[in-house]
Amino acid sequence: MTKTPLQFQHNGRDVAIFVDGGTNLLVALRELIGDMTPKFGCGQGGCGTCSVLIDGELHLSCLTLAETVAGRSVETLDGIKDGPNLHPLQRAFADNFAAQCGYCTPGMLMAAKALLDRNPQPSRAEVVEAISGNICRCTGYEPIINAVLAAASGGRARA
Amino acid sequence: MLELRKDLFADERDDNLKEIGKGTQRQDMLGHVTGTSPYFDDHKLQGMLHLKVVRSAHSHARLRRIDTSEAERSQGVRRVIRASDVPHNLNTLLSLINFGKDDEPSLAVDKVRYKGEPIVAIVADSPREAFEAITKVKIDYEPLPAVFDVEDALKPGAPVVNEVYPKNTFTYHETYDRQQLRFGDADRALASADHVLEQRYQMSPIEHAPTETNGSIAAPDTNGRYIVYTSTQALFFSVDTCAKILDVPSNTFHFIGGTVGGGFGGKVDTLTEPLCILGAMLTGRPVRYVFGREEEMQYGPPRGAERIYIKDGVMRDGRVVARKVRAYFDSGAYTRLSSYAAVKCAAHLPGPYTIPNVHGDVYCVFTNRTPATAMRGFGVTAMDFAIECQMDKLAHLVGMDPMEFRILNAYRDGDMKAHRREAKNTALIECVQVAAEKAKWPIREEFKRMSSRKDGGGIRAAVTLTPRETHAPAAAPIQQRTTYDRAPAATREPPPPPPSLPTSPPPPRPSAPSHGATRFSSVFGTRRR
Amino acid sequence: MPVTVKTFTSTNEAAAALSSDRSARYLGGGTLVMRALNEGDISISTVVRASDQAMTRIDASGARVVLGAGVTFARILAERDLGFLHAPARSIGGPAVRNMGTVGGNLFAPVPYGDFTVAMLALDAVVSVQGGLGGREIGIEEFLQSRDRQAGTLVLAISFAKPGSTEAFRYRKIARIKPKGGAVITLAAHLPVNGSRIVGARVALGSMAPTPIRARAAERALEGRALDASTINAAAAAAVEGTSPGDNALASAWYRREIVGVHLRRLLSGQE
Amino acid sequence: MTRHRGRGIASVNYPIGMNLGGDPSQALVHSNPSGKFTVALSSIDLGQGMKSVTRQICAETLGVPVEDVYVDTADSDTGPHCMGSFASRGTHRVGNAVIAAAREARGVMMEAAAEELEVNAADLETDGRGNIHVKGAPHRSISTKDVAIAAQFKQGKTISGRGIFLVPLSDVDPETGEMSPATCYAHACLVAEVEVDDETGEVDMVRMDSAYELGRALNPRLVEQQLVGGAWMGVSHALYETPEPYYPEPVHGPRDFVEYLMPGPGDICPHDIAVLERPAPDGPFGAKGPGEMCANPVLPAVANAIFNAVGVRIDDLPITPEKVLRAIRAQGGARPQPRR
Repeated sequence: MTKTPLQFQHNGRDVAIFVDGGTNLLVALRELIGDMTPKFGCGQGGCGTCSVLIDGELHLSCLTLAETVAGRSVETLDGIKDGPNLHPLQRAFADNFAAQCGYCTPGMLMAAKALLDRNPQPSRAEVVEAISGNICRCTGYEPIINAVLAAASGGRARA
Repeated sequence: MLELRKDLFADERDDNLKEIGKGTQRQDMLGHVTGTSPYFDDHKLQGMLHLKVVRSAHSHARLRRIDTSEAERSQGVRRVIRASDVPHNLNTLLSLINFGKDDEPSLAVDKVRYKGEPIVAIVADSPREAFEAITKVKIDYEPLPAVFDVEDALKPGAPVVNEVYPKNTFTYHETYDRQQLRFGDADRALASADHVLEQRYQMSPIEHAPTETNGSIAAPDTNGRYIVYTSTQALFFSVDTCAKILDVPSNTFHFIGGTVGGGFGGKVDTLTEPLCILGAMLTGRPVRYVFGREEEMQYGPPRGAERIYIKDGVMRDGRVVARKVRAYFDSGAYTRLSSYAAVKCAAHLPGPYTIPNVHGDVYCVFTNRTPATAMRGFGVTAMDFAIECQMDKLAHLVGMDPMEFRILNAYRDGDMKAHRREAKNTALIECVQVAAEKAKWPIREEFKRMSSRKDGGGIRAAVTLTPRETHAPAAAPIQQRTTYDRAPAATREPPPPPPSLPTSPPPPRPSAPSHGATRFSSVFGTRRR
Repeated sequence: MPVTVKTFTSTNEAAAALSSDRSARYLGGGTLVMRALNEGDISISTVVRASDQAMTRIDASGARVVLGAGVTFARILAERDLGFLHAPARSIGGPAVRNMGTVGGNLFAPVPYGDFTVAMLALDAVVSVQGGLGGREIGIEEFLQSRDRQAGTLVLAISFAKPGSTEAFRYRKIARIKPKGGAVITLAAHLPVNGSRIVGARVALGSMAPTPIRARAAERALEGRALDASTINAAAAAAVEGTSPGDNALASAWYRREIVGVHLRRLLSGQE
Repeated sequence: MTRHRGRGIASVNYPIGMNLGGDPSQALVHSNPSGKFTVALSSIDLGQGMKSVTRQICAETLGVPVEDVYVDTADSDTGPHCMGSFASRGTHRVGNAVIAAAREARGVMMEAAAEELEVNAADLETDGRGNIHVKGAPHRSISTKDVAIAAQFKQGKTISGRGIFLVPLSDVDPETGEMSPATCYAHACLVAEVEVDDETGEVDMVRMDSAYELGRALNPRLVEQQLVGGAWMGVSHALYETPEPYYPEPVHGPRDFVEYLMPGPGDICPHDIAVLERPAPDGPFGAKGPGEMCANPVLPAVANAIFNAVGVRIDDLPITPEKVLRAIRAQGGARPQPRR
């Protein structure tokens, strides 16, 4: 089976792998690089659990053909901590009890980060819009919205 | 926003505690926000193979011929698993507590009973190669008439969904086609009630829709054992189910789970583990079997639909004097857990109210749809919907405020419940009072003063005289055997016939179980001697 | 058979590769093709890509707007000159899908997807395609009617005249889930006004037929009239005419027929 | 006027634990040589907080800080049997098993401390901060760490405990249904306010007010998670969800999260909750279990609110816009009921 060489930046580090034709980025990250933070939820683009940032933009890794990220930068939840310190969003999610089963949390955090990176002081409606592609079956969304708003207003100052 | 009403029931509580009652951070929160909580699928194993199943294209059909020869030669295929490869290809989940007969194969034999039923499993090097092989499995179906409505399924001449239960109903106490509840004389009370209201309610099926789909990874471990990473909601339930189906001792397996991406009841059925382990046994390689989202939505078991008829008698002063309920659980093609939920539902009647005459018949019915299973509020959610809509209508009928109507009829400490146990530790009245306060819903002073701890018991503690029913429920015929139907695993004595029944021939005495599954209890539903 | 990925710099080559191979599909944003692959659609064994910059070009400076087929919804939202298209662009997916999904792919998205195309239909867009035999331009209506046969052609761009005023173009997606949900129905109306009268009215509906369609009877009710209450009511009453909605998981055909007029009335009268 | 508001209520109770009992759970608790405790379970955390609540229960029972306890679950080689995480049995059954195991471990710990302090174990108490001291004489104290070291290396004792909790299986009378289904019940009452569009049948949630009686809120933040998320699921069941939109006809089943409807972050409404605590005599510290019953009152409360708003009764779930619209048409228009 022919494999295609692929190089890109994964959380700031250069990585080189060989992928089968048609491999999606989620599989490449999880099975070839070993970054288990993006999760498989549907493979259809409907749940957002596999969300990552590609060149700073929110993308669904399950719908991204792996070889299209050649030479680009891919950021996952594994890369958002500052050394041993939690990202303000991670701390806000914890403080607001914004996770139950935790499975949607990586995708939610990446969607929230994509928002705050561009819009550090979002309104509630903007937060709702930003996480609207991400399904959570446990929390009823309210604590997640509150966590993102808390990170926006106070998290940065505390960080 | 959450407010703790420490002022209520304070005299029953010791609040002098150090850790209990604190809003301590979750032990798993750090793992969740860093994405390091280990779900079953987060285990990367060398040389992992992928398992996919061929699912039935029909809701009900005879399987004339299954040709897997082309699939076996398909690129990347390591193994095609057929029904005959499954050591004990017939099970019912609650056989672990000796409840019900084995009625469901891991892979269909002779017949499929719902659309999407697994028929053949493919183990291949990649998901793509498994998908390709699936299209090469040739199945010759002979479609059969299907039944989808619970009441149609009970009509004479309805297609038999599952030959283990030829009347399309689960068999209770080895005799009855339903679980009964009889408390007082509902018919007599209805005849003398000021108003009678009969209504029909329908609960839809519900998909659990956890963000993590069902799945497992099984791999040969050292010393002849198998390690299994699983999304199960019930670890030993799954261990023992696999031990039974694969006919090996339960300590063959090392199950690891406990961190699950949502369940809500949809991960109790051990859907993937048996075939996944069998794949690992037959190939000697790690095997991963994960549901896709469409599979999860359509062929993962839903909360079953329920149809409920309620007939109530109410007096002008607002007292509900009789409640008669007939409920049908749509179990789909196999029993799974619906049979048990029907008993729980019967126990729940007539809701949290003291009603002196209650009559319940709860049926677990088989239809040609995806087997149903447990879900959050199992056996109760739909009945609560029906009862509480009914309570609203009754309050409207007698011109009472719906809050006051509920307080008036609420059960209190010392009251006799319809399943003939005394009510204790009740708090419905206080919940209604506090909700009214929060919502600024005006209720009269006398209703604000009522209490779950006052005015219960006494005459309300009596078991109302319950007439014997003259008609005897028809005895279930001796179960039919089909070719794949091995001896049932249950070990139970035939129960003595209920006193009001004519003697019917006892069912054949089953043989002892051959598998290593744990027995949690030896007897259910029969009187202990 | 694993999937083969073929990337071309020229659209000609990409189009040739597409038209010569029945198992080839063009990969735009990935929301359709990658999903199909993930779900085990083995009819696709070749994925074709084109890196030609023209595919992602936006020309919105003049009276006629040209959007390369590979333009994403996020880029439309970032374009001030395309303010009239922000509502349809925002109605697609969540932010991640908008960063990936393209206007070209949306032309092929089946019900309950494909909302942006409803807006394109109301704007009387023209679709530029490259087939095995060369390029051509097709009116969007014709394109949609023959969509099933277009799988082997490569869509290059879509173009349309900019509405005269922001008032002239209206769009609304009726979804059960907020802010992101599949369409029960989608409505778009282009109502150019000459003096006080509507000239050249176009009303497009999504989920009212297998592909987006025009509500011609409603258009007739609007044509040549002022947009007053009686005109709006007449258009609303005619909205359902000529439609053939289906049942799906989101709503029944009956429901769609019953509410299409209500929502058209609300859209035209500016009601929530 | 096409939009109408209405309020509806529902009150419910819910049985805690597997119906009829017969569903045991076990726990093992042991200390390492520095006085840190591990709870070994095979119970499952689906997000409901099993690991966290059993950790607090263990810490309270042992009399040590919660940081000194770690819950390890679920490994079939190390965790003892548990029936599983379903039927609102986790807190009640597993919680009681953990109490039993922690009590046994605490007994050994106190004996070991007594030996070190040369007093009677009955005269000792824990301060919850990692120390054991003589009642009334806080200066005569030893840390749990020193106790664990002494027990392990000097006294040869294992500070550990085993626990099981089992509600014996109840019979069911086939004729009357006489049975003991559960040992305790949680309670709730919920008021839902909705807005109904009488031209489209669409229903929007306006707000919810509720009271839940749960025996004991072992961790109010975890309780809040269950009640807020559970009420959301209740709304979802009431208005949106079905994998069989044309039940009993098995057609047009949803295939993805666009076709399977659940309320999004833009569909949620304020929810004001009161928690009442009437301890269950056999609950761990009186606790029952909020996990399942939290959704149940929402469904009928929403249906009843719709009646209050427009005068139609929808007895068939989910209450889709289509069903509301058909019912409004059938009665010749909306008939708002007296405002409550």
